[in-house]
Amino acid sequence: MIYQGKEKIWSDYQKEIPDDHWFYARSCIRQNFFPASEKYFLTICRDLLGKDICDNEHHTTCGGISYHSDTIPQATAMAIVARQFSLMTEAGYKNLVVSCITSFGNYTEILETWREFPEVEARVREDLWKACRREFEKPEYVAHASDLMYHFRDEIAARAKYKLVNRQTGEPLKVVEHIGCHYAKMFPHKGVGGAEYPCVLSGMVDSWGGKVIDYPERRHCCGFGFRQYLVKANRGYSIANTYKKFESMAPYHPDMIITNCPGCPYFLDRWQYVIAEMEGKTYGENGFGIPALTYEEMAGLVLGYDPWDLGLQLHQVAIEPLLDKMGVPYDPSKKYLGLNEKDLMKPELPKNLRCF
Amino acid sequence: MKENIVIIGGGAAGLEAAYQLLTLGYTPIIIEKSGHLGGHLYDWNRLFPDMTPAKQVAKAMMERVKDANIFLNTEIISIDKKDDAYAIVLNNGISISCTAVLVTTGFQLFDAHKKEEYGYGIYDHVITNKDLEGWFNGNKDRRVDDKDGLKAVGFVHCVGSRDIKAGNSQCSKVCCITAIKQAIEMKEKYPDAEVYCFYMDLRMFGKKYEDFYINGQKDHGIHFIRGRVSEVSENIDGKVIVKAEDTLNGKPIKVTLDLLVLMAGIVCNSDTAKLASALKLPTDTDGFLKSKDNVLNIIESPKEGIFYAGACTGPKTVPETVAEARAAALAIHNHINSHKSWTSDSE
Amino acid sequence: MDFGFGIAPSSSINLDKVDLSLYRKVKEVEPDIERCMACGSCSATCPAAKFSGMSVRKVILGLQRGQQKEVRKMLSNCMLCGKCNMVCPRGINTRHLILSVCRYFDMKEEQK
Amino acid sequence: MTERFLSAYNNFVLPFLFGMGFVLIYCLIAMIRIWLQLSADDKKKVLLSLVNPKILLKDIRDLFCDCLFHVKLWKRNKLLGYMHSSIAFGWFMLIVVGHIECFCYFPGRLKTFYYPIFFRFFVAESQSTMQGSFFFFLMDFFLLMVLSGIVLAIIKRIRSRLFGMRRTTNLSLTDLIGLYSLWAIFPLRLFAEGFTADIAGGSFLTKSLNIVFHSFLGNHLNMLPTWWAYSIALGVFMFILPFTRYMHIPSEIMLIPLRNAGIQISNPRKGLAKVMVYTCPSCGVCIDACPMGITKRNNRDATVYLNRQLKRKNEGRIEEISDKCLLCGKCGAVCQVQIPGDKLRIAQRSLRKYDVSPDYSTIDAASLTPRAEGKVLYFAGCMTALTPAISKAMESILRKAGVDYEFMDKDGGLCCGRPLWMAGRLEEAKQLIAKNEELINGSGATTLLVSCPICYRVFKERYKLGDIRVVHHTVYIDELIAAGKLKVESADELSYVFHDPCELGRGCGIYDQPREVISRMGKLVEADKSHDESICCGGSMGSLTLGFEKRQAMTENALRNLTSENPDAIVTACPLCRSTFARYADRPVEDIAEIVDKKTL
Repeated sequence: MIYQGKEKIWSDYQKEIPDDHWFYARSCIRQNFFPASEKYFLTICRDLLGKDICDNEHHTTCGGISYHSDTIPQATAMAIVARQFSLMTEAGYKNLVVSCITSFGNYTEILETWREFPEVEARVREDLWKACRREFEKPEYVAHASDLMYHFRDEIAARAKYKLVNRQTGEPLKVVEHIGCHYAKMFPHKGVGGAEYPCVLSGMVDSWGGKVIDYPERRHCCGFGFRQYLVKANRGYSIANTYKKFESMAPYHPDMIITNCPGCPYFLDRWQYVIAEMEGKTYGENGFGIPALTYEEMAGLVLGYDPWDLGLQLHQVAIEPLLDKMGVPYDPSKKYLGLNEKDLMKPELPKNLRCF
Repeated sequence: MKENIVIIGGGAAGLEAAYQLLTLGYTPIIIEKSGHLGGHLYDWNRLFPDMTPAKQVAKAMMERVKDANIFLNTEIISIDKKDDAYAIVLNNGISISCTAVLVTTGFQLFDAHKKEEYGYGIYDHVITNKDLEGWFNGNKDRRVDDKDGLKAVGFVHCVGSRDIKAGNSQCSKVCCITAIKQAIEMKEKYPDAEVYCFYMDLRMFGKKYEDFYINGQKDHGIHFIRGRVSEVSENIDGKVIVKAEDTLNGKPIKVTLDLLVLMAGIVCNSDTAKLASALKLPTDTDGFLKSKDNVLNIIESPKEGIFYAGACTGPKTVPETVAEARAAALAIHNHINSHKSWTSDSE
Repeated sequence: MDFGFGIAPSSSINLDKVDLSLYRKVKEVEPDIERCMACGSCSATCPAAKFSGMSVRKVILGLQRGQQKEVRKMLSNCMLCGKCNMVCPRGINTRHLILSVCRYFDMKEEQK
Repeated sequence: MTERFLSAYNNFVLPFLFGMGFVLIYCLIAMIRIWLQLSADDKKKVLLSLVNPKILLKDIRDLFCDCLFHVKLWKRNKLLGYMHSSIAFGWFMLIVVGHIECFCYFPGRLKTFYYPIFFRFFVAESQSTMQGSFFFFLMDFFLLMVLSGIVLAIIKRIRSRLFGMRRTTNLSLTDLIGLYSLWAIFPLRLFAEGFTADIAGGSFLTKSLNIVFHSFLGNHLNMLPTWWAYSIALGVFMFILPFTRYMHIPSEIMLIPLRNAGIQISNPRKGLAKVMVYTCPSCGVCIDACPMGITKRNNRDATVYLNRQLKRKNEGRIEEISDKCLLCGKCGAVCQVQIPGDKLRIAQRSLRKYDVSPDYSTIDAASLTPRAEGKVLYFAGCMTALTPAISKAMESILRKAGVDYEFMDKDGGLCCGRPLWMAGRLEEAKQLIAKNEELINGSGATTLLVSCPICYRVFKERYKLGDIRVVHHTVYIDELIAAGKLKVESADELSYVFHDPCELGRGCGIYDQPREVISRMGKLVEADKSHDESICCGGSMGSLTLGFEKRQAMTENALRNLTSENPDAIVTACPLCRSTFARYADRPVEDIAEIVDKKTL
């Protein structure tokens, strides 16, 4: 691998990311899968870096998940998106930061469609007005939340308490970065680093002391694939994709996986359990799995937040070996204690995949 | 004869035209931006279909134009039409007034970096057709790791050709036969290697090309896979993994290679574009210079006194280029003669 | 645990691992197999095509890709009539090719 | 006549007796083994044939004509015919007359085996009689006959071209020993009888020689050694005979009744095939006849070499020779002992084991069955689909003649099974034949008209089609013209040569009807070699291994043969020959149907 070659491509795919004043569009499924991630995005940006991020309780799903699951047409998704924009306009923001990759793809796709076909945009404006008497301005900048995190990576690095380094050996941790498909595959110029060699996550990893590994199936989908998972008859294809990725990354012995998509960390995490059950195979050291984290969780660990506050106990794959490597202190007894020490109850342990 | 004829570009077309003009009694001026004559022949190793050494061809062509005025490392600063002549200013301070200009600016290879998915410049063992010719010529290349011999080599046809998204819808014509030639050469060097050609169509249009193809199949056992490579990645040993669809089989296919060669296509020389805008020469829909007529008069520009030869009007083989250069020399000769009779008539 | 689904097998062909033993054996006795340019004349003229999907082109490709099972199915209705032999522009002795495949085909290997 | 020795014995007879005993026992065992290898059906057939006077008569006639007179060879080459029959018949007569002589004088000595052979040694001429001189003359006459044959044989060995043979076989070491011992027998007999002619009597040959000997050899001391030499030569020849090509002499005697009984080859190594292989005299006539021989590297692939390799059990070569052959059948047509090289090879091919065997049982016959109640059913065959000019012409002819017909495989049908049969996949061929029988028998047709000789042959030989008449289009067209249903417009000035397709001519014996038809269309000329010696076009499906390029020389050679009289067009009656010739011919190549269609109203 010739690093300079990648740098050259990255220089061709830089995107302008304003420093401040963002309207935050949350993800519908992330709030359920990894609720602390969005919370800590706001915590880091607002409390730590002092940025102005507007979190509006009136916004809804962007419609992307239904659109990609073939349950609503694009016109419906456009009307939903137009309403989100009107909320942003009403709140007085021009920059949109999106938590979900599919949302980011959805917003981008719709904006590009409107650019190409202004009559579609006019129609959507008319529909929105008829439906709820709302008007909107299109956002000036659309960024994915990971773009923003990438943008602030050096500021975070400056405040880091822990590095992505193995405390025992002093070696950088080997990190697999997985980019959500809808991030840049549709519009390479909308992603940091383009579609083939995106650097949005690898930039963070580099900056925080880790080492990105580039394995053959890096570009491959995590396996969620919407209908591939949602329709049970197709589920075998969903897990086959994930399996293929793990087989491909296994020789590199990665310490962790980071992702910037709602579905990816979920499937890269949970399918490890299913693969272990079906094939008896585990990919981490000593029978553990490979922890699959969101970039916010990784940033939170680097910044020294408590792993249980970051919601890492919600992962199927045990996080403890990673914490040990990084030297992050944790109290095992508090793993399954929620807010106000409420007992979340310890789950049943799987047969093949080693967990705590 | 005093008429000045300027030939822009000292490649195969320029050299052949200059030689023909010399035999017709003119002393043409060759302007070459690089430090040597011969153009792409200079970088190539052997030429299909007879495996003629490119150096030998270039040398023979250069020998014959010793009496021409040759400016190496020279670029045109400005070119203007003044009455019936063209005034050309060069970066070495020389100004020339000439009756005819022959554009032989040729082509450049498609920048393989632009096909990001193939990882040229990123993966350790991905090279282009030109790099391979250089290696055949004895240039050191770290990417060709033949310490233990090569076990598997792949050739990707149509890199940057027939690719609207890469900005080139045209076929580069010579890559198919070049790929087979290079595949055979690799197989000759490494008889035990598996050699794969990933093609969309095999366009074996020229003399003995089909024989080359059959030889490649039968005598060398080269595997031809109909399908365009979709993505390239690298495995932990630094080997290249290629994915394509085997379209004749309707199934995805994957193979690990020691070396991947990208057959970078032919695109119009970027300097030609500059020249075209200075002279207000139109470009054709394929991005190459537009001739007066694509059937009957490929060697004349729509502007009087400006002639074309070779790949500046589209991808061409060496023999095609040479033939055009000869035709262009004759057309210039006729142009000057008619010009003379016209001026003497008016006097 | 039964999840009600399993890991779907890959449809992709990995040329690094493909079993070419049959192809190599056939190539030894009928080297012209390499000359196929997949024009499909043989398939178009084949009277067995409508019964078993027979196509010499696909048989050759199948051998090159290690798809023994598919090859066997196609051959099951070949009548050895020799039309493919007559139409092949590359002069491949298709009948000998077919007979050689039938001869060297290893049933035991396929059942594995 | 009186006996010279009371014991009627001398040690010199031992070599002869050993040789004779060995060869008789060997042949007896071989015969028993062959008999055991025959199937029960075949055994029955053979036994029945031996009591059938018609077949028995044929057996006897064949034995004389083939084994002794070499009638076939006479027809082909007089010199060779004389050479072979003089030795065979002369020797046979020497033995017969010798025994008669012995029987006349000393009938009691017949049982000693050697007595009639060495008669002249054991007896003395007591008085000159008419009867005696008659025998003396006959014996000398036949000895001279044999000797003349031997002289020719020696010349042939040195200069085979004088006998019109381009190529002949190379002899093995045992063959050479056999050959030289055979050559030696008769001169030695002449010498031996020459020495005893003054005692035992003799005629023009022996008596004269005796006089010559006496002019410089005064006593009888030389007598015994020459008789020893004669006996040794006989002994050596007979002892080595089973291991040489001369095994063909006893084998042919066995082959003739087996063949006349009508049994077929089933296994290339057993029974009938084995007798055939040993009947091959390695004469090499098939080498020149083989169409593959035009390419030097195929010289050693003629049937004589197949037989030799079968004897030697050289599996690699057996397989190579069997698979390469075009199965044109010409070697069988020219063979002096009528060994069907093609059938031997098909039998050899049928031994091969295949892991994949086709299965046609899933083919739905009902949907393919044509409706042709009371009509003529036209079957064009697979190959004709690639030469549509033939089927179009055939349809046009049928319409003109007002024939009510149905085109069975207009949209493609099943293969006839002959290609599978030729490839030795007999079981599969039978399956396909059964499928086709189902279709044809279910159609209700009265006649099955076939324009492809490959199909025609298998329809004729292997199909059970009840009352449905199977007819080749050459015959059918001839009948239509003869019946006046087809009117010939006008014969033209053009000359045509007819190429006899292997499967039609040698395969089915149809030679005259196509010529009859063509001669009504224009001028018929004959090729250099025609009828049963016609040369295969080179396109035959019989060969399994010959590739496209390797056949070109054969096709060109066949074309040279056809164009010896410079005809304006080449006419054939096989789609495969037509397209093969058309590839390299310098003049039009047409099927007989096309010519007829053009020239009739």
